[in-house]
Amino acid sequence: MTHWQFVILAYAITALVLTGLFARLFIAGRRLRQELRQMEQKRAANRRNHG
Amino acid sequence: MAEIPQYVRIEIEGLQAQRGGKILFSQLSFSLQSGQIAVINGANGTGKSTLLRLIAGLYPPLSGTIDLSMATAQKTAPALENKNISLPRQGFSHYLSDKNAMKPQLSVRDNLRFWCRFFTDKRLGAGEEKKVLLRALDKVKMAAYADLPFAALSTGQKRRIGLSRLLTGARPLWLLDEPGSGLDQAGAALFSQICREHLAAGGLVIAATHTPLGLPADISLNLADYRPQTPEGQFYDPLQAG
Amino acid sequence: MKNLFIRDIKAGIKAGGAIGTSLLFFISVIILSPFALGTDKTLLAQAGPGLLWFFALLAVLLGLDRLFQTDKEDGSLDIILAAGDFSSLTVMVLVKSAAHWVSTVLPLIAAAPVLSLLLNPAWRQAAALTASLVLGTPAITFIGALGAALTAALPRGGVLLAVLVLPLIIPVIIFGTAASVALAAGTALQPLYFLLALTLFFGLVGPAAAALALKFTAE
Amino acid sequence: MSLPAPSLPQSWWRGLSRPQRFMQISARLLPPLGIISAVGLAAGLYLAWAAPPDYQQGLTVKIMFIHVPCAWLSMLCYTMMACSAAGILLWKHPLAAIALKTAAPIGAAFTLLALATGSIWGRPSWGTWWEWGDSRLFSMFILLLLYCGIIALSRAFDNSRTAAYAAAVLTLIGFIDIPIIKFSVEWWNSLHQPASILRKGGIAIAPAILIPLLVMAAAFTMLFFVLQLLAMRNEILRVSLRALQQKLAWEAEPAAVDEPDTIADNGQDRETGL
Repeated sequence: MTHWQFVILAYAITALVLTGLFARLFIAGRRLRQELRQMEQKRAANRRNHG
Repeated sequence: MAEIPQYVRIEIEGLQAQRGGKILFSQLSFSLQSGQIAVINGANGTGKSTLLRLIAGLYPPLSGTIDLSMATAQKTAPALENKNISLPRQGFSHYLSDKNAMKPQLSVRDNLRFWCRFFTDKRLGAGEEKKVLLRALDKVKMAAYADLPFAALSTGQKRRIGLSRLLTGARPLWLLDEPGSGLDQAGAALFSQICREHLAAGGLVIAATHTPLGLPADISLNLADYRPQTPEGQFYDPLQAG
Repeated sequence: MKNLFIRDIKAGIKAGGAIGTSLLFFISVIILSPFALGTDKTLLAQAGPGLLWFFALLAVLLGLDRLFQTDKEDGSLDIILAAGDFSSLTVMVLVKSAAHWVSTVLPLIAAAPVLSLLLNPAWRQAAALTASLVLGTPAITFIGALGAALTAALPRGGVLLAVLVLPLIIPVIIFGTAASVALAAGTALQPLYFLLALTLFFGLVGPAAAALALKFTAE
Repeated sequence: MSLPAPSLPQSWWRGLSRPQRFMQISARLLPPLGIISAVGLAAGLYLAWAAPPDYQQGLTVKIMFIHVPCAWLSMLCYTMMACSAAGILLWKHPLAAIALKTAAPIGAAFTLLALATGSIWGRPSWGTWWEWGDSRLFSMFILLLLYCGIIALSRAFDNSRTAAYAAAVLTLIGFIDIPIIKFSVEWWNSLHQPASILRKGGIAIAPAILIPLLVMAAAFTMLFFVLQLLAMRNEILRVSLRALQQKLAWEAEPAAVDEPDTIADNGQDRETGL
């Protein structure tokens, strides 16, 4: 393995881990917000017909 | 039994508690004076044990205050003097939960001796200590079982030893969680007798129980009345606290 | 508090469980080690102190997760917590750790010289090792007591206890083995003083943090 | 588009304890922070690429530009966690509890990166992937174990209050113990290994190398705060979601709220089962 490949390997691992972490957090955020919105609508619906 | 300071008073103001994300009761206020007994009843899960554990000081309530004060023991009219000494909450109450707090492998005498030394600050002489233990066991009619290992006793007998622990050290406030559980008829009668003597000596009792205690309750509370009515109010949001 | 010490020791001895298992574990693991490492005398002699120290650590941690669990299950922990403020709780944890040390760790230390002779027939090594164990194992018990307090509220806290505590115990292992080697070789006793310092430091910090943990995680 | 300067209310600090306030402020902070860290990373990468190779180690010195920031961040993150642990124990601050719980995985990630890049960097001169001689790498590994302990502990309890307190106590004890671990490992290292070949600190920090290093460090720190804010927002959303589900459950069947008084059971009235 030449020096150049070590550098690439190191930067690749760092990029992979950091973007993976960021993506996981970003997607989780969107999914949670969506689920929250659904829950709110269901609750409003409940309130309407229980009314 | 060592004397209990006269004219002890406990004031509870606006107590609120939660458990597992659900507000159990709020705005709970009552005060209790020497010689009085308060009985807390309510369905399962309404927070009886939680209330007792709060008063015992195991963890802080969401809001509200619990004040203990002891008037100096002048022999004047029971009306309290204004010179109240507020007592530290630690070491002021006995807390009897449904568990009897005894080591199964050790003998009844060893267990009670441990608790006797734990509760009395100044060192009792061997003779004096033996007398206290004997009297405590005698009160629950378990003197004959002193040298048996605790594990060898039946549930009713274990509960009686659990109760006798309260007699090993003088603490004005007794917090009893289901004291009657596991006790038979004779046991329950014994227990009422012990409570009566404690109250007569100027102690206070707060008992959470399903079954009647055989004692006239000065204050009777049902925790269901203190539960917030609207589902909205019942909900405890951990993010808001603090 | 002295009577808490006596009570715990009596309960420990009567139960017989905790002490027996730790001691048996310690002996069996050491006797097994030649099977793993081969019977090359020089290797075993050289690895002796390290092995003994490491297995002593594991044996101590084995018995520690029951430190507060038994009291929690029979209800006496609630009463002790309710009756005590921060300083008396710290003393309580200190006393309980001492009771655990005497009832569980002392038998290990008693067995250590014999086992050390198995691995390395030099008396000097055995004596040095035992001395370092006597000085070092209290630190393990104190840190372990903190771990036990943190996991007392958990039903199966045992494994988590080891995971939490191992990183914190590494300095004790390093200076423990170094001290036993230094003692045997008669070189500078510097690691011995570090080991003593660790034991005293954690003797205070461990119980204080454990008292805090118990008080705050009381349900 | 001109971003309106976020006018923070005067009661900024007191207000912050309310999660909604935090959500608004973090919503305003995230875009600019994100942009700064992206620009910083790009600039850092370019500068790192343009930096001259080191005369002794050749190109692998470029790994330093990510190894050092990662190592620096794993320390910074732990220090921030120790502060939030103090916040939990002293002021019972709910946001501090969330901050501690979410920062642990991020800190662990950076420590893992520091370990990976450190071992890759040492590979050519050590000849092995893991050189016991280098005490810094070993201490970094212990820090990773500590992070995993905190992650495991903060997620082991079902009651969030006890989880926060237990994790806070462990974090503070870890914080006290890190210098002791570092010292004992260094001491042990000097016993077994003559000074390790790879004296990282020893490299003369030429300006051509220092500037990219500082830029990368700043960019990484910004990235850390972006990740931390995102993670905290997610945690708050998760808690609100769980709370909402509970509300829904109660509103759906109001009858179940006051369950009948069951005398049938043998009086064993215990508040369990929650």
